[in-house]
Amino acid sequence: APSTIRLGDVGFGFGTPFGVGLQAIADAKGFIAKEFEGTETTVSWTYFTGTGPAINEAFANDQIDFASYGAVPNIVGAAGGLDTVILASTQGTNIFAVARPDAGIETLSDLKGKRVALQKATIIHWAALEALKDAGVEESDFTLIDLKNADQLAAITAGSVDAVFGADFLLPLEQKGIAKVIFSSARDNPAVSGFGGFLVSRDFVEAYPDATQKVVDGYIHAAEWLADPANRDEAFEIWARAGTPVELIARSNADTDFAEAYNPRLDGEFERRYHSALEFALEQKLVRSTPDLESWTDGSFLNDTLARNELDTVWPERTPAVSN
Amino acid sequence: MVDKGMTLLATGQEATPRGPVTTGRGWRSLSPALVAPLALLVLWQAATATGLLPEQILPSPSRVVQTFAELAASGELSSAARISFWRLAVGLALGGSLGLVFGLALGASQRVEQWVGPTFRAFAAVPALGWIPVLILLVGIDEMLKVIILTKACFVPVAIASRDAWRAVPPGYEELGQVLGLSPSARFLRIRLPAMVPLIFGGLRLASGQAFVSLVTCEMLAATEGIGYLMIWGRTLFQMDVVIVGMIVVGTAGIALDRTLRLLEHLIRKRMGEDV
Amino acid sequence: MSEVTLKGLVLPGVVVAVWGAAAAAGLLNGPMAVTPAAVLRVPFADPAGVEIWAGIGTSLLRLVTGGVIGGVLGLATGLAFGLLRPLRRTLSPTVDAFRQIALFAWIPLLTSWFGNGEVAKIVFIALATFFPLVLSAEQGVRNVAPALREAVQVMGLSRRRQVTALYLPAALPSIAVGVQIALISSWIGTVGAEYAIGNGRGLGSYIAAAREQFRMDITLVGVAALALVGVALHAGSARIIRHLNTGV
Amino acid sequence: MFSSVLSISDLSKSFEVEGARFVALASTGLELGRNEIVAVIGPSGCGKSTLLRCIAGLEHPDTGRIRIEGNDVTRPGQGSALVFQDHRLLPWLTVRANVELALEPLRLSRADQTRRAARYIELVGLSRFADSFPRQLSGGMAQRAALARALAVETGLVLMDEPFGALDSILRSRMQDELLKIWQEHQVSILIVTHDIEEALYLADRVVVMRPDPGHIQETVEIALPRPRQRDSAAFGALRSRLLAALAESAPGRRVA
Amino acid sequence: MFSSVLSISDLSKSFEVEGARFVALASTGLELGRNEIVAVIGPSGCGKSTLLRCIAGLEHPDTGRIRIEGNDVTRPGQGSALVFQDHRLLPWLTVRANVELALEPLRLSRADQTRRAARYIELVGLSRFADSFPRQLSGGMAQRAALARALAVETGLVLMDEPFGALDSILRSRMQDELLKIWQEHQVSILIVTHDIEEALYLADRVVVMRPDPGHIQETVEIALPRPRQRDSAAFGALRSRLLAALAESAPGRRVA
Ligand SMILES: Nc1ncnc2c1ncn2[C@@H]1O[C@H](COP(=O)(O)OP(=O)(O)OP(=O)(O)O)[C@@H](O)[C@H]1O
Ligand SMILES: Nc1ncnc2c1ncn2[C@@H]1O[C@H](COP(=O)(O)OP(=O)(O)OP(=O)(O)O)[C@@H](O)[C@H]1O
Ligand SMILES: [Mg+2]
Ligand SMILES: [Mg+2]
Ligand SMILES: O=S(=O)([O-])[O-]
Repeated sequence: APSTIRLGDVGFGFGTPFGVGLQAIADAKGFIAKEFEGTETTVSWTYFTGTGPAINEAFANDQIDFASYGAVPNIVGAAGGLDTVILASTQGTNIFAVARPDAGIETLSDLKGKRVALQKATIIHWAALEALKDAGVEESDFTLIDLKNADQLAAITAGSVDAVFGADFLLPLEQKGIAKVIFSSARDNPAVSGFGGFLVSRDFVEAYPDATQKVVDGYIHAAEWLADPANRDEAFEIWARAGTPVELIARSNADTDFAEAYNPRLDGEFERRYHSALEFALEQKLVRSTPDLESWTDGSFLNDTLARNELDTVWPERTPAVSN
Repeated sequence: MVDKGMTLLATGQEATPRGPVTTGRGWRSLSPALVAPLALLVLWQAATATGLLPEQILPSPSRVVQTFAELAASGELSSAARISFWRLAVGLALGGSLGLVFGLALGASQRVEQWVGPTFRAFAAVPALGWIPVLILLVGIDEMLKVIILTKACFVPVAIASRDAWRAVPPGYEELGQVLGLSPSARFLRIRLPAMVPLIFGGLRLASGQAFVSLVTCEMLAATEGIGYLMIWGRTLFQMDVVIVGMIVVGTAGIALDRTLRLLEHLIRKRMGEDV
Repeated sequence: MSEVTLKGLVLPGVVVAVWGAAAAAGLLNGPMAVTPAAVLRVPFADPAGVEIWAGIGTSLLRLVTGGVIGGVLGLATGLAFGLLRPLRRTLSPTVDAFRQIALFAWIPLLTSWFGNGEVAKIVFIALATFFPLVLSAEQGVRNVAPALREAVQVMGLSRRRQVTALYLPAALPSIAVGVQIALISSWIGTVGAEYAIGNGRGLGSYIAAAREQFRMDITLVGVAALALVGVALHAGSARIIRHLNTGV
Repeated sequence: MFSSVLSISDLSKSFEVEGARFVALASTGLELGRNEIVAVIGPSGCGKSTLLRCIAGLEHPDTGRIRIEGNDVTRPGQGSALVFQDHRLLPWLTVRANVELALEPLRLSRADQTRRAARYIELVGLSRFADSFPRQLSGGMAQRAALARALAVETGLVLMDEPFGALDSILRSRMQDELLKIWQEHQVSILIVTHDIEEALYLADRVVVMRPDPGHIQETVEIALPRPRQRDSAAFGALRSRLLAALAESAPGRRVA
Repeated sequence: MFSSVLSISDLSKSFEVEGARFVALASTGLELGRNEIVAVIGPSGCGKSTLLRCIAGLEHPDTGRIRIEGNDVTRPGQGSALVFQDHRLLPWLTVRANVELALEPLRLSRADQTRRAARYIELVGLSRFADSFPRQLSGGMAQRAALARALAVETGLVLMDEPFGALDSILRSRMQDELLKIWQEHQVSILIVTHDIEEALYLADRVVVMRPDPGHIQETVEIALPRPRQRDSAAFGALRSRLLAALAESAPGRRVA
């Protein structure tokens, strides 16, 4: 078995960054560490700011073994030659759109002819285009401006853009009266919530199948814990360590059912979404070719965990929607 | 720079042994300089061809060439370069002229130096990296942001060089102008300004170097177009070939601008009759 | 020249006063509506703001590590270029071409090669230090007055003694100026690396996080710290240079 | 009216050196007649250059009065031309342009200016080098160009501060002859500072010997030798010894260097 | 055995100037006897410095042979010491350290080295300034320190290229006397380049007159005057005229400057 298992996730915050997803729960509650109790193996976490590209680079440099991140960046990584395996589905990123209060924007369809900022090549990019398409706004109807999170805040404050698509980091804008929320995926269109995968490097999974199984076990236990509504407040406390106030986190997740949102299954719904993202990546010229989803995914570890722990009922298998 | 000039003068007495002439020797003086780049290229090709380094870490030279051609053909490269160079030109023109005027004022007037000097030095001490977070809130992410950042980047070295240039004009020249009974404007235009040319060009060249650093910094950190953005986009898409194309463009442009300024200085000084 | 008299403090004082008055009068809104007093409190009272001390400490530590690595390599390379003509003729143009690549343009390549951890940052800082020192050391040696070269030649000094008695001391002022430039360059490199690469502590990460969390007050404190440390490094090195030059 | 071109009375000048006042020149008086050559000699630091700079208007005297052709000197560029020890030609201008620059304040017509410059350049024998830049000239040629520049403004009073100090002995004596030739052909008065006794003897109608601490005029020696003067004549030798003695007297104790 | 310290035969040296070869020195021969002082004079550019630099090993001659004490000179630092016109002391070393640096190749014991340096520093009258840095010295003192540095290696042959050219006349004659004193007290042969005829006459046993285009030796004049020499003696004056004539003859046509 390896001496350390290195996990990576997206992070925020002053000093040492901290995560805001399922891994933060697994980390804080020790779900994965528990699996390796009594062995020589230790577990370590790195929370990357800079998100997708940073995690791809960490995989490329063999600095992490496991990571969960958005589908778009992990497709970009796989297309770029990273040899990874998807072990479980991750979701839960609530996507928001905010607009300047004085811009006369009430709904997504008002964004026609406007300047809209988001960070390209992320799952938000995918979600925004999907949501807009559903609202009848085509890509050619507005000006898309590629900005990183912090710059989005500044840009809308200074009036350089009219609206921003992003995650819960946008919510303080509403609090400060700089922008108002015009869209929330959890509330308005759950189909376009952010999603991604829990991935492992192929080298690792081939060398240590047992350790991989244990990591998946711990990871699923974390999801199970989070699915229990009684743990919601504690989860918010854990996520608040990244610097966002608890109230904001609560508000951001107000419409989210964690059991549904953190469904780890590699089922039909997973496939539908990934296919959509793969198509998107190709269309947007983010990749030169797309990885084959089937050989990229390995559901055996997850299924084994679910079966052994009789967890099939917590997350029902979702059937694929009609592909469009 | 002044010091160097003085050492040269001081040793001018002796028949100075002339060093090897670096120009005008044709291919013979060039060839050793080509050894290193060629060796690097061979190593690079070998490392990628043998699979020692995977494509996502270091793409092969041929891949880079191909990407270069693709980006050039699609117009992405030229539109990115155009916007970057435009920003650079505006920054150099604005920052350079403001810096010149301000630097001369600093050099000429003790009072300006006392009242404004310390603030100027504090202002100069904050790099582009520090200005971006503050400025972006004030002026947004549009062109204005880049213009201000680049103007500042060029302003500072030119101002410092102009100030030093003013002070470095030999007092003897000023005396000469007085003894000849020249008017103040003639003393400035005919004596001081020409005497300051080398140092001011030194400042301009520093400014162009600074401008490139700031350009890339702000295009990487807060922009949606330009060469710096193209490189960050390459990083995002995990395509190192795009990044390397960007580095090549930035490096080549940097060298080219530096050479152009040198040439310009050379021409001006030659026109003025100096042996350069 | 660099001494600050009372007159020099008037202008910054006026700026702060106007800002404070405007904030107090409610003329500013949005994230800019922070008072000077609030900003002053951040590094001491704000739970996120106090992270700045650890941030500065970490940054300085990185600066030293990367600076020493890049500095030693840069000096050695520059001196070798200055002293050994064949080496200079083969390698110096290439190094010079690499020097022309604007510093931050290295970041994407470095993160891809060395990941997002400490290594990439240290390499970046080392690069920021390396180039100015190569240049100054090479120039310093090459600009040694031919008159003095001849003087030590006619004494029949060994090559080694020529280097230690002539070339090194003669190049010292130029190297000192290079060190000063390198210090500033590596400080910007340090904060820049932290800012762009992100995770981990450091002043750059501190500013980046403050921006992500939309805290203008913390951002301002971070920027001010960035400037102050830069000024302090510059002033400190200028002092050392003055000391060196009066010794000659 | 006594035809005095330059008249100095009770001139003194001090500098502030590290807080203390240093008297460089004390109660100095001097008259220079029309078409006269006066040489000033004296040990280093006795105030020779200071005297010349006061006359040229480059220094403000503490006391005393300096009049050129009866007019008080208050600022530079009034009534005198100055030749510096280093030629101070502007390196980015040709010989011609350097001379023409000096003529600008006279506001001649373009044609007159060109003609005047050409005449003086020819006078010093540099016509062939009129379009050369200073760096293309030898030391002697550059010094002659500087002379042309000073003479061209035709002020009647030319001040020279060790003008040939940087030249080698052969060139130097040639330049001395050329200076005398020009002086004989043109109405011009010359006050020349030198540290070379022979030069003073060869050129001057009078030699002023200065002495330091504080700088003042110790004595004035009439040189009544006919021109051209013979450097190895007995009379020349006698005057040389006399001046050497005066200098040795005025040289400070056993001050090293 | 003929006691010749320096022996030069058929020396020539050319430089490449803008593509063409320029002959700076052609078939030059010279012998320097033990304890002899020979002065070299000649117009600027006649190859005086080139000659000295060849002897010092700083230039490689095209043809000819240079032997010091019978040994061929092939590179710098062999058998001779050179005093330049500018002192060329290393600015970051004290006077003492500068002198000691020159002694290093002799591999003396630490104590001997210190003693030797101190002796020569005293010889030139700089003991009080042994721990001063060059910038703290006047021009004359620095030049004396350079002299001490050259003499301390006790090579027997000292080459001097216009060593007092930068000093003023009073200091200059004082330095000439000191040089003669040291020369009388020590077994040393001196080859001195100067552009000052008086200096050559005052110091040398023989004066070599050089001529340019291409640089070569025109004539050698024995100076059989007893020492100390009187500058205003008739014999001195006659020799001066003789050398002046030789120089005038050797001065190039009407080449300006
Ligand atoms: N601007 C100044 N400030 C202070 N002291 C000065 C200044 N100008 C001259 N002095 C001093 O005044 C004295 C006379 O100087 P001056 O240059 O007139 O001497 P000099 O006779 O021309 O000497 P030299 O032969 O060396 O040129 C010197 O002691 C000099 O140090
Ligand atoms: N390194 C060199 N390259 C080209 N030409 C040279 C070089 N050194 C000397 N010369 C030329 O050789 C000639 C003789 O020079 P040298 O310095 O020996 O003259 P010199 O007699 O010492 O003159 P001066 O009295 O001016 O010092 C000159 O014309 C000079 O220009
Ligand atoms: Mg003087
Ligand atoms: Mg010479
Ligand atoms: O970069 S994402 O993980 O947000 O897609």
